[in-house]
Amino acid sequence: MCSGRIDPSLIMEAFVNGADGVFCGGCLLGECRYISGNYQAQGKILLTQLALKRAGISPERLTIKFMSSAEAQKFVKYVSEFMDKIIELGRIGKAENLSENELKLKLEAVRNALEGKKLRWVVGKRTEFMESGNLYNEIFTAHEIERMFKEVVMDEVDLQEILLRLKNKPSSVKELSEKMRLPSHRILREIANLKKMGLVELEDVSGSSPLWKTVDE
Amino acid sequence: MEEKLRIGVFVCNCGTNIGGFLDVPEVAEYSKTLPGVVYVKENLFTCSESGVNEIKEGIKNNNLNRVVVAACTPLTHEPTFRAACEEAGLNPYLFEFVNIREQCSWVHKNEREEATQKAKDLVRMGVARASKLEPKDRITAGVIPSALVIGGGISGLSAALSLANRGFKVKLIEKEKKLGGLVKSLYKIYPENINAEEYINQKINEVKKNKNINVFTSTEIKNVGGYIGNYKVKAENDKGNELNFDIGVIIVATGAKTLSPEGLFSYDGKKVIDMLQLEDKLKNDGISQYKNFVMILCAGSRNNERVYCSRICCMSAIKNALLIKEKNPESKIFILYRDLQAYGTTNEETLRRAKINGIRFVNYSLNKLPEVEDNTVRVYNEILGKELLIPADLIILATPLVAPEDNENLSKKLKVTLDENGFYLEAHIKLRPLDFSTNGIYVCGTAHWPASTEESTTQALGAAARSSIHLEKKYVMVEPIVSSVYYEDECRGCGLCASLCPSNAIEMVETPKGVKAKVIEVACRGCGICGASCYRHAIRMNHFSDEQIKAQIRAFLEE
Amino acid sequence: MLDAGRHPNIKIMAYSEVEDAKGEAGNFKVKIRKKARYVNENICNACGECIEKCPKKAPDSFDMGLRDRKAIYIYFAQGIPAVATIDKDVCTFFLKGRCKLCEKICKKGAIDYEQKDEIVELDVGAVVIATGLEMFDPSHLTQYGYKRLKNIITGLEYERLINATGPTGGHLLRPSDKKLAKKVAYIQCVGSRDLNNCNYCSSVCCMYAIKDAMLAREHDSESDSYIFHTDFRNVGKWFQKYERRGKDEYGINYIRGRVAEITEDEEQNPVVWYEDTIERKVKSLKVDMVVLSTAAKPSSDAEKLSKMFGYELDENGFVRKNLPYPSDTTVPGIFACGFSQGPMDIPESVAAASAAADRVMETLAGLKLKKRA
Amino acid sequence: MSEDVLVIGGGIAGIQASLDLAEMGKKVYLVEKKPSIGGIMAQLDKTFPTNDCSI
Repeated sequence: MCSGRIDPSLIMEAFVNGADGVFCGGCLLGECRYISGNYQAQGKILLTQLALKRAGISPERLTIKFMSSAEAQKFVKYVSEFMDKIIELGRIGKAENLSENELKLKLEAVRNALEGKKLRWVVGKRTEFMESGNLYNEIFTAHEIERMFKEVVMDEVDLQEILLRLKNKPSSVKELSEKMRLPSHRILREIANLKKMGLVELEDVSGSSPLWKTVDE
Repeated sequence: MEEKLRIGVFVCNCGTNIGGFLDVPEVAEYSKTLPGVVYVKENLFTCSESGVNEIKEGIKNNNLNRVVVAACTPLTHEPTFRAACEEAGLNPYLFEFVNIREQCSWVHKNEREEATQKAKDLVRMGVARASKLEPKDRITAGVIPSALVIGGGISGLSAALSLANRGFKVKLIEKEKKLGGLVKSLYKIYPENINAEEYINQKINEVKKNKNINVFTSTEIKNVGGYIGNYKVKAENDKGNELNFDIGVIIVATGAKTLSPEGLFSYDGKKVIDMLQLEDKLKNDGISQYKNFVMILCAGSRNNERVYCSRICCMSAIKNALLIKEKNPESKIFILYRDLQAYGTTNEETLRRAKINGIRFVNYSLNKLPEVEDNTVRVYNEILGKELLIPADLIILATPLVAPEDNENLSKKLKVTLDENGFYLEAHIKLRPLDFSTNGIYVCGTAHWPASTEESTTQALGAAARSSIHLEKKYVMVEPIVSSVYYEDECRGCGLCASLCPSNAIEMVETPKGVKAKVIEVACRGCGICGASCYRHAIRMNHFSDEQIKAQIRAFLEE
Repeated sequence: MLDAGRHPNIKIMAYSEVEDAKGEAGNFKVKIRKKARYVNENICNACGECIEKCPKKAPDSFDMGLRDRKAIYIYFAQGIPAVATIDKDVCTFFLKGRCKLCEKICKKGAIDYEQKDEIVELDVGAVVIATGLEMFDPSHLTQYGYKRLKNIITGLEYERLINATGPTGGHLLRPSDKKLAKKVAYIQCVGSRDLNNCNYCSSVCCMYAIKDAMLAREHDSESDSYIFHTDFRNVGKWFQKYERRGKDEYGINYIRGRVAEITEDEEQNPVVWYEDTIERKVKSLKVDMVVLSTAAKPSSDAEKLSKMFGYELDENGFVRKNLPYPSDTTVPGIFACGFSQGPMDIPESVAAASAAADRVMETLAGLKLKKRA
Repeated sequence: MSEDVLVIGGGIAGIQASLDLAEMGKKVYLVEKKPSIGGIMAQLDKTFPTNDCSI
């Protein structure tokens, strides 16, 4: 088993079950027995960090460090530093100013996003892209590709959070915008997407704002 | 129908290695409270014959259907305990190993209470994973009785000959026009001072005459497909012809080259030359016009850029110094060294002979490198504590052996790993020096690390033995710790898994339901990259499935 | 080790010695003396109860005599086979004809005082010599004070001290007062590269001294180590990196220079007198303990075996390695590997062992072909 | 003629030679003078250059 085995859903299993931090270790970059497994791991950690950050959870709660089996002292140093960081951050949720329910919802949203087909596909393609070089160099710069990648992650996390919230309680764009501290045009865009996918529908119009709810299975 | 869990936990004291630093009885007592655990036993050494017997008896007497051993690292004793389970009639993959030594008692020697708590956590996690384990069968496949040897230097020639003499077919591939490798450019081979050219030519002739060996020179490997026992190798020669081989095992004997001396110690190829040029001069009687020789050892090695010691340069310098003295007793030879690596018996003897023969040794340090000036070398002698000016007609730089750039390319085709210096990385630096972690591929000679002719030969014969185990057995057996396209209906045949697989173990096949991924189980090394990357979760990792790992994670976070 | 114990094709004959040999490649007749353990190997399950009760003690050779074992003992806990052995030269019953306590205690009835040495005759086609090494005894090198001064030990003794299953439970307690040795000096080339003793480089001592010093630091973060060396010979894969780590991460002091003498102060602290080659001055260093990196020699059986089988040894008593087949001895059908061929480290020994196995296979295959022809 | 092999010495070299030969199908007698196999390596705490204790 290689660090390339680390599936974001395993990381989220830990956070959802109450972990305050997750430390991943891998072999030195370039010295992987499976050639690129640790690069894959790095990509997946980055993805997970982006998603956590989008959900308002400190991405510093997750880290990946690389060392060889002969570098015990490096390992100790990395783990100690990470422990210090987590202690400094405090318990998950508290430091992020999230109530227990809000934290649970956010983590669920991140987990759903990361387990979903879209992000898994994107992260797989991203590594392929990074490994085989920039095939699209003439159209996109590497920087632009990274930015698109980030955008997709952010969108997906928002989308999953909206879905979870609407499942709990039909809400208006305004309500969602306040709860999620996001501009209403972004929410509106995601709702439109969700509607296209047939995942949400209009429940009612209260006053001037329409209320949205999830489509029952 | 789910069978009721009957888990047995064995906690090892490892003498005092574990028991001395944490409370083993308490861990054992705690294990009894864990879900599914019906039997707990504490051992002095679980790995001892008596400890192993206790596992077997525990399984039989208590109808255990899972076994957890909390002891040391799986690297040392997992096979032992699995075998114990098997001998007692329990599928060996229903065994779970918990490391409470390397990862607990040894690293928390001054924290007895915390270490005990951690051991309990680890056991709880192990038990949780054990609950989810499934019985598995080992995977077997046939082996094509032929070997591919890559590289036609002394290592490749020796390995090929040995295998061929035992009746196995060998394909020997050399990218240069001629066989012989580095030895061909030498004058004499130490310590016996064998004529290098005669020696290597004799080997080459033996190889050419051997009916079991096919030699392909000016040929390069283009692609390596397949897996242990059944490799499909494509090669191409300089005429552009494509060659295809079906191969059972592969030996990598691609050798090394010497570091180019360009830019070191005023190298000019005339007055300042490298060791290979000296070998050439010795071969062609080209040293009689010189009187004052200075050899500079560690030229370009054991510095910050190239930390390693190339092992053979000291001895080849001393050997050549003695040969110069033999040809020209009037010559004056200075060897500037940092540490003289005359390890072992004959090397030390040769060094002594060199000193008796008047060869002078001057110790210098990395901080004060010798300086080459017109007809002299300026060096600070560390032992005398003063600077010396040594007259020099010919200055010889002993540059290290370095890995050829080609390694990068070939290693990717073979799906094996290089170390930080570009040499091939073996499976275990002490116990498996000739194996790769990929089963079926072996390494020998200077492809692995600088080595003398004799050392390379030993390694080559060793690699021949290691590889021929599969050829003799005619089949391979691998651990069922592999991936499987478990939810085949989910697979859309996108091919992402196949492109990410470092072992070439996934092929895309046409099925009635469309293109699907298929795992070649004997080739899979169980890294898990495919499973973690499949966007439709179609792939499941046998023996370290999501369910198993998640159970462990949840058990850890239980309060 | 356990793999060998479990392999269906390997028969382990421990506590046994080769008594006589004749024949030629393909057809050697070898007599093996299986020494009496006075314990039935097939019954004993190494429970250790007899050992606990045995009243007689003797120095434990596995632990380099640093502690005592009993007259009935298990050589080392993970050993194969895992059975007890009675040391006849110490056992009260064998010396005085009474005691038999172990027999009374053993519930399995494994004790057998009547057991005799057994001669087993083997027909084999090839022989592999892997007799390994023995450590050089530095007692007669009086300048180092071994045995004369208390806190001077050898490298192999150190291994047992730092080992968690060893006599001190892995604590580096010096012999004189069982106090933790914090400042330790390692002296290289003791007996090696020495015309009057081992006239060669033992090849593994530089690296094991670094390792020893690293372990000391891992056990005790305040430990201080000094390695006195001449040529620092670390030529294997990753060895230079290891040497650098020793210095940079573990703070080991590498000092170039031969040690002239070791004396002792009134608290039995060894004082190392050496020439500092940088300052070219004779200096002294007071330490808590000294570890002598002693030479490794061929096994004491090497000569006996070579005479029995008729192959030649080199002037140092090793089986000489020669091209084109470094594993071959001067007698066809007899091969050698490991330290019996001269100093080598673990990976070299493993590679040499595989090479010897290869030569056995090639030779037997050749003989079979010839026979068929 | 016999195809069995006698290995004299049960240290790391003897063990490795025995294992390779046994895996290649030969019957091996591994003779060791001490009460159990393991040799010097069994006496070592850890071994360079990776400081593990792998016997």
